[in-house]
Amino acid sequence: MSALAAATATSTGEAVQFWVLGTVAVIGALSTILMKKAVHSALSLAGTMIILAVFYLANGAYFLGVVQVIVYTGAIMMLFLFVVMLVGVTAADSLKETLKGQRWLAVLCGLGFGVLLIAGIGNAKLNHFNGLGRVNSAGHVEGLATLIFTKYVFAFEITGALLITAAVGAMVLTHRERTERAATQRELAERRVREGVQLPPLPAPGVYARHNAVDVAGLLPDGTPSELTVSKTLRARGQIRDVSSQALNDLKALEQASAERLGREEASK
Amino acid sequence: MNPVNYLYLAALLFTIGAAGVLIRKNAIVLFMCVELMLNACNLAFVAFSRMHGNLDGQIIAFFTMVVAAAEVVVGLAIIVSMFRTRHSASVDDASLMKL
Amino acid sequence: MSFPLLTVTAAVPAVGAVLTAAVPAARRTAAKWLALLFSLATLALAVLVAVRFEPGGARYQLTESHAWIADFGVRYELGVDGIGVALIALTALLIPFVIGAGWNDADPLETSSSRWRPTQGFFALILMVEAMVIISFEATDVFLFYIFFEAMLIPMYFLIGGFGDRAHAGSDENAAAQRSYAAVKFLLYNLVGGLIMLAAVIGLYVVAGNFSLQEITAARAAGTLDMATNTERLLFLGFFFAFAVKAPLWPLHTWLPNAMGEATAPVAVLITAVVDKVGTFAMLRFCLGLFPEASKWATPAILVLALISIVYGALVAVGQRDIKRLVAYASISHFGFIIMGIFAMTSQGQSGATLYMVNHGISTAALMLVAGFLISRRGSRLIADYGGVQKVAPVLAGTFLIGGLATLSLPGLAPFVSEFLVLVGTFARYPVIGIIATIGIVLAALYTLVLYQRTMTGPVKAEVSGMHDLRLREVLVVAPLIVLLIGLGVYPKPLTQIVNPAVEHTMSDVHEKDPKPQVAVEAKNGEAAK
Amino acid sequence: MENLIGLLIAAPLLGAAVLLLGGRRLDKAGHWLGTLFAAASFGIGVALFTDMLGRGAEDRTLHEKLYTWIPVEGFQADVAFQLDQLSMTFVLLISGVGTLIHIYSIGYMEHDERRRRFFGYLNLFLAAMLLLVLADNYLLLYVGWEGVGLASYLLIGFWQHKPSAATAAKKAFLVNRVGDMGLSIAIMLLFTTFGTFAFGPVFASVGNATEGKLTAIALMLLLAACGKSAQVPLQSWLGDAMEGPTPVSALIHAATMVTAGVYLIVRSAAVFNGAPDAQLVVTVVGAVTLIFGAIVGCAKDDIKKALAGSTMSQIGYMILAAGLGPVGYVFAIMHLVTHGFFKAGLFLGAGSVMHGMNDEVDMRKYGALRKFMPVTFVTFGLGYLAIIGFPGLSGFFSKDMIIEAAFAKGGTQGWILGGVALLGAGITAFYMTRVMLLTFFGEKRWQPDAQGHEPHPHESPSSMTIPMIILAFGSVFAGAFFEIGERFLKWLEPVTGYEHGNSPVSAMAVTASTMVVLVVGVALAWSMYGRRPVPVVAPRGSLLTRAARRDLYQDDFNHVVLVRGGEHLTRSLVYLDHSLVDGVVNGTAAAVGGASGRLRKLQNGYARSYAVSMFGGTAILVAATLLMRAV
Repeated sequence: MSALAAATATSTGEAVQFWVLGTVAVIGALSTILMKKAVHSALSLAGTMIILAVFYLANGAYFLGVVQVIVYTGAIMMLFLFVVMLVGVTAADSLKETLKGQRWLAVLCGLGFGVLLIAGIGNAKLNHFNGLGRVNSAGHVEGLATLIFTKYVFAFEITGALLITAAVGAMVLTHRERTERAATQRELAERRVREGVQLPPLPAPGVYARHNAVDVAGLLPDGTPSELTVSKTLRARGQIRDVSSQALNDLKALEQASAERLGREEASK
Repeated sequence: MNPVNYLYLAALLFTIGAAGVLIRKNAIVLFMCVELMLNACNLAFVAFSRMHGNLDGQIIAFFTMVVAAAEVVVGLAIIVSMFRTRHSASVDDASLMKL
Repeated sequence: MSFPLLTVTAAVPAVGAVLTAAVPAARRTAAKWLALLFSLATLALAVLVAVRFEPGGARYQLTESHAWIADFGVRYELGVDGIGVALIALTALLIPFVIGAGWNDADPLETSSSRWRPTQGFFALILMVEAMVIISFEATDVFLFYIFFEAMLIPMYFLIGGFGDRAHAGSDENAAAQRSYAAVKFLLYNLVGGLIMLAAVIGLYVVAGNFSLQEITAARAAGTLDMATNTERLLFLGFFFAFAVKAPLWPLHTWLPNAMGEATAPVAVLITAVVDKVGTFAMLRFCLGLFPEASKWATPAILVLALISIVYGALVAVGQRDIKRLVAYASISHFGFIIMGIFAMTSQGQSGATLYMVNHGISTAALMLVAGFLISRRGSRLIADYGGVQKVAPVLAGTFLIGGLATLSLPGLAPFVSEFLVLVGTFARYPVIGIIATIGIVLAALYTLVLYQRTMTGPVKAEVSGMHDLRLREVLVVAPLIVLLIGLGVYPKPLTQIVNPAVEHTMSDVHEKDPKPQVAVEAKNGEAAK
Repeated sequence: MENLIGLLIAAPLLGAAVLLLGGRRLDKAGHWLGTLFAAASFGIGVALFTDMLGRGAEDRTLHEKLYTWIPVEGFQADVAFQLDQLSMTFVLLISGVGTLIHIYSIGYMEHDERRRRFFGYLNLFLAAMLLLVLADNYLLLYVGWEGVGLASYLLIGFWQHKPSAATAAKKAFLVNRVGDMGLSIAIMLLFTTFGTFAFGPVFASVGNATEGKLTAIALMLLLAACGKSAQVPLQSWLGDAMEGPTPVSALIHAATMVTAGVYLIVRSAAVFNGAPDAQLVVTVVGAVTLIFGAIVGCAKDDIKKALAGSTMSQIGYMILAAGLGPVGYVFAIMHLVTHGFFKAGLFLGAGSVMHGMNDEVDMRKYGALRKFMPVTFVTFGLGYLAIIGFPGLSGFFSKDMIIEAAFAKGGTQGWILGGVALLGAGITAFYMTRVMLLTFFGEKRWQPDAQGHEPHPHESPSSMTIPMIILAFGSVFAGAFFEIGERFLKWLEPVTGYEHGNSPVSAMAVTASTMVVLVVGVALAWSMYGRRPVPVVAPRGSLLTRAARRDLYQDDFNHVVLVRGGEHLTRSLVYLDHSLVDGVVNGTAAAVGGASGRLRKLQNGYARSYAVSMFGGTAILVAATLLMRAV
C-alpha cells in the first residue's frame, strides 16, 4: 500500500483490507464487552486497537498509526493488564444484570444511537475526497509538527500540564504513606512467639503423586485439607484446589477392590 | 471503496463501546469500553482528515490519545484504591451517592 | 447631590437589625432598647419624609437614581408618591408598637442554653422586615421592588416559624409542628406567587427594554409603548397573582389564618398590617400603572373575587373558635375592601383603598395587640376559654372594644372614612357590587360583637378571675394607636391631602374619569352660603 | 350664635371623655360632672332657642361649618351643622329630657359601682344624638346615627355580667346595622345622583332627579328608620333592649334615639315628597308597627316590655304621620315631643316601681302600689292619661291630629289608615289601663325574690321623683301649649312645610270616635283586670295572647332563619375553607411531594443508571438535530 494511494484514492486492496479487518475489529469490540473475564476483554481490545492502527496507516496517518501501536496498545493496554492482574486475573465478572431494566435500556439506547449515527452519516454529503497528498508534500511528520507547534501550541502545552497533573494524581491516589517503621525479622519472630498462635513455620502445601503445586492444600491426619498450607492470597481469592476428596476416593476404591478380592478368596475356600 | 465506510465502522465501534459502558459492572472493563469509544472517535477523525485533506483531524486524534492516557492513569488509580478499600471493582458497589 | 433621605430611611432599620443581632447574649434588655431606638429613629425619618413631601409637587419626589446592573437596565431608583409616603409612615409608625408589644415575647425559656440569643434575633428580624418593606414602598424600579418583595419572606419565615405563640392548645411538639407548617405554607405560597411574578418581570423587560416604573408608566400613558393585548394581560396576571397572594385575595388566602394564628401577636400584626400592605400597594402602583388596559379588562373578575373575600372572610370569621384566626379572617374581609377600592377605578375608591391600608394597619394592630395581651394572660387562644374579662380587667376590655369597633368601621373612627369611600367609589361605577359589599358591614359587626360578648361579658370564669389589667407598657403601646384611630377618623385631611394627588395620577394612568352625578345640583337659594 | 352649635355637642362629648378616661378618681363626683355637662348642653340649647325666637321665621336657620372632614376628589364631606326649627325641637327635647334623666340616674344608679361609667355613656349618647340632629349632611348624620347605636349598645349591655344583657346589646347593634346598611346605601345613591349629600343642595335639586331614583333613596332611608325606630320588620331588638337600666330605656329607647327614624324621614321630606310610592310604604310600615306594637304591649307581663311595645306602637303613629307627607310631618314631630315627655315619664315611673320592688319587673307580682308610692302613682297616672289621649292632655292633641291626617289621606287608603290609627288608639287605652291596673290597683301580689327578700315598696328619693314630676307636667300641658294658636305648626312649618288635609270625616267626628274607642279600651281592660283578682302566674291565654307574648313569633322566625341558618352557613363555610380551598392547596403540595418522591427513585446512586439517562438524552439530542435538519 503506497503512500500515494493512501493519499488520493482507495484501492481494491484497501477495500479488501477494510472489510476483513473491519469485521475482526467489530468482533474484537463485541468480545471486549461480552467476555466474562477482564483479561480476555483487555486482549480483545488490544486486538481491536492494533487493527485500528492499521486503519490509521491506511488513511495516511502514519505517525498516528505508530503512536497507536506504541502508546495505546503498548503502554495503555499494558497498564490495563497490569491492573487486571493486580485486581485478580482469573476473577470472572458476573454478567448477570442487577439493575432493573438497565440492560434493555442500554441495548435500546445503543441500537437507537447507532441507528441515528449511521443515519446521520448516511445523510451527510461526504462524497468529496481530497486525500492527504498536498499536505504531506513537505513530509508527513513535519506537517504534523508544524501544526502542533504553531496552531495548536497552547493546546499542546495544556495537555502537557494535564499529563503531569494526571501522573501526580495517580500517585496521590495510589500511594500510601508508611506511618510506622517496618518490623524487622527479629521483631516479627518475637511477636510470633508472644502471640503463640503459630510458632513454627507454616506447613508446606500438599505433595501428591499427581498434584504438586502451591494451590493444593496438604491433608491433615483425618484426611481433610488444611487451609494453613496454602498462601493467604490464594485463600482470599478462593483459588484453592482440593484434591483430598480424590485421594480419599482412590483409597476407598482401593479398599473396595481389595475387599472384593479377599471376599472372592474366602468364597473360593 | 468509499472512505465513508470508515465512519460507519467508527460509529459501530462507538456504539458498541457505549453499550459496554452501560452493561458492564467491572470498572476496568468499563474503562476499556471508554477507550474503545475514544478510539472510534479517533478513527473518525483520521478518516475526516483524509477526506478534507488537512492534518487537523490527526492532531485532534493525537490530543485525544494524550487525554485518554491521562484519563486512564487517573481512572486506574481510582480503581486500584477503590479495590483496596472494598475488595471489589464493581461500579455498582460504589452507589453511596443516593438518597 | 441632595441627601438620600429615602435610602437612609430604609437603611436605618437595616443597620439597627445588624447591631441588634450583634448584642451579646447576656445583654438582652439592651438589645430591646436598641431595637426600639432604631425603630423610633426610622419613625422620625419617616416623618421627615412626610414633611419634605409636597402634595402638590411632582408625582415622584425625593427621587434617587443610580446605575446598578447596567447590562439589564436595572437601576437603583427610589421615589415616593403620596401613597408611598402614607404607607412608609404607617410602617415606621407600627414597628415601635410591634417591638413594644413583643417586648417579652422572645425571652429565652429558662431551659434553653445561655448561648442561644432568641431575643436579639427576634428584634433584628423585625427591623429587617421593616427595612425591606420600606424599600419596597420606595422602589420605582420593578426589579429592585421584586428583590425586596421576595426577600422579606426570609425574615418573616423565621419570625413565624421560630417565635411561635406560647399559648398553644396542644403539646410543645404539636405547637412546633403547626408553627413550622404555618411558616412553610407562608413561604411556599408567597414564593409561588413571586416566581410567577418573576416571569412577568422578565417578560416586562423583554417588552419594555428597561425596568423603570416611571419610564414605562409614562410611555404607557403617552401611548408610545404598545403591548399586544394578550401580552399585556399575561404580564398583568403574573404581577397580580403575586400581589393577590400577598394581599391576600380569596381563594389564595389560606396561608394567612395559619400564619397569624401560629405567630405571636406582634408578628401577626407585622404580617397583616405591614407586610401584606405591600401586596395591595403594588396592585395600585404596578398593576394599574404598567398595565392600564389589562387592569380594566380584569376589573370585573377581580371585583367579584374581592366581593367574595369580603363576605366569605366575614362569614368564616364568625365561625372561628380561635381569637387570632378570627382576626385573620376579618383581615381577609378587609383586604377584599381594599382591593375592591383599587379596582373600582374611581378617585373615591382608590383614595379610600389607600386610607384603608393605613387605617386597617392601625385598627388591626390595636385589636390584635390587645388580643395578644389577653392571650398571654390566660395562655389560650380559644374564645371559649374566656368570659367576663371586662369585670376583672376593664381597661383591657375597653381597648379591645375600641379595637373591635374600629374593625367594624364605626363612624368617628378612622376605618369608617376609608370603608365608606371605598363603598361609595365602588357604588358609583358598580352599584350592585357596592350594595352587596355593604353586607360586609353587618357581618363585621357580627363577628366583632360576638367575639367581644364571648370573651369580655357574661359571668367571670374562674380561670380569668385572677387576670390583671393592662400594664403600663401595654397601655403605652395601645393608647397611641387608639388616639390615632380617633384622630384620623375625625380629621383625616392630613392623609387625604397627601394621597389625593397620587390617586389622580393613577386615575390618569388608567385613562379613567369619575362618573358624573346624574342630575344637576342647584345651589340652595341663599341659605347654603358656606 | 353659630359658634354655640359646636359647643352644644362638645359639652357632653367632653363629659364623656372626662368620665371615661378619668379613672377611679372621678368615681365620687362622676355623676355630678355628667349631669353638669348635660345641663350645660341644655343651657346652650335654651340660649340658642331664645335667640332663634328673636328672629323672623325666614332666617331662623343657622349654619356652622367647622372644617372639611373628608376631602377627596369629587367627594366633599364637611363637619358642618345646621340648626333650624326642626333641629331646635330635637335639641331641646334631647338635652332637656336627657338632663332630667341624668338627675334621675343619680338616684337610680346610686348603688352601682360603675356609676361613673354609666354617666360617661349617657353623655356620649347625648353628644351623638345631638350630632345626629344637628348635622347638615347625611354622612355626618350617619356618624351620629352610629354613635347613638354605640351608646345604646354600651348602655343596654351595661350590666354585662348578665349574659341576657350582653346578648340584647349585641342584638340591638346588629339589627341596627342592618338599618345602617340602608342609610349607607341611601348616601351612596345620593352621592351618585347628586354628587353631594349635604341637605341644602340635595333638597334644592330633588326636582331634577327621576322618581325612581328618589323612591330608591327614600326606601333605603326608610330601612334605616326601621332599624333605629324599631319598626317592622326590624323591631325585634327593642323588647330585648329593656335589659338595660331603666333610665336608659326612658331616654334612649323611648324618648329620643328610637325617634331618630322619624327625624330622618321628616328631615328628608323633600325626597319623600318626590316619591309617593315610598311614602305609601312608610305609612304601611307605620300602620303595621302601630298595631304590632300595641298587640305585643297587651300581652307582656314585664312592665318595661309592655312599655316597649307601647313605644313601638307610638312610633308607628309617628312614622305613619311622616308617611302622609306635608299633611303629617308637623304632627309626627309633635307626637314625638309629647311622646318624649309621657313615655319618658312612664319609664321613669316604672323604674321607680322596680327600684322599690327589688328590681322585680313582672307586673303580676305588683298590685296595690298606689298606697306605697304616691308620687310615682300620680306622675305615672298622668303619663297614662296622656298616652291614651285623655282629653286636654298632650297625647290627646297630638294623636288626634295624626288620626285626622290619616283619614285625610283620602280614598280607601285614607279609610284604612285612619281606621288602623283609631283601632290603635283603642288598643293603647286597653294595654295602658292594664299596666296601670296591674301595677297600682288591686290586691298586693308581692313575692319574695330569689334570695328570699320580701319587697318593701317605698317611694323613691327626690332625685328620682323630681324628674318624674317635671315630665308629668310636660305630659299634661305640652299638647295644649303646642295646640293653642297652632304654635307648633307655625314653628315647624317653614322647615317641613304643611298643607291642611281635607278629611272626609270632620275633626269633631274623629275626636268623638277616638273618645269612644278609648272608653271601650279602658272598659275592656277594667273588666279583665280591674274587676277580678289577677293570677300571679300568667294563664295560658288565647292563641293571640301567646303569640303576642312571643313578639308574634318574629323572634322565632329570626332565630330559625337567620341565627340557625347563619350558624349552618358559617359552619359549612369554615368546613369548606378547610377542606376545599385549603384542601386544593394542600392537595397540590401533596401531589408535588408525591411526584418528587417517585422521581427520587431515579436517583438510585448507580453510575451506570445515570449513564443510561445521559446516553438516552444524547440520543434524543442527536435525533432532534437530525429532525431539525430534515425539516
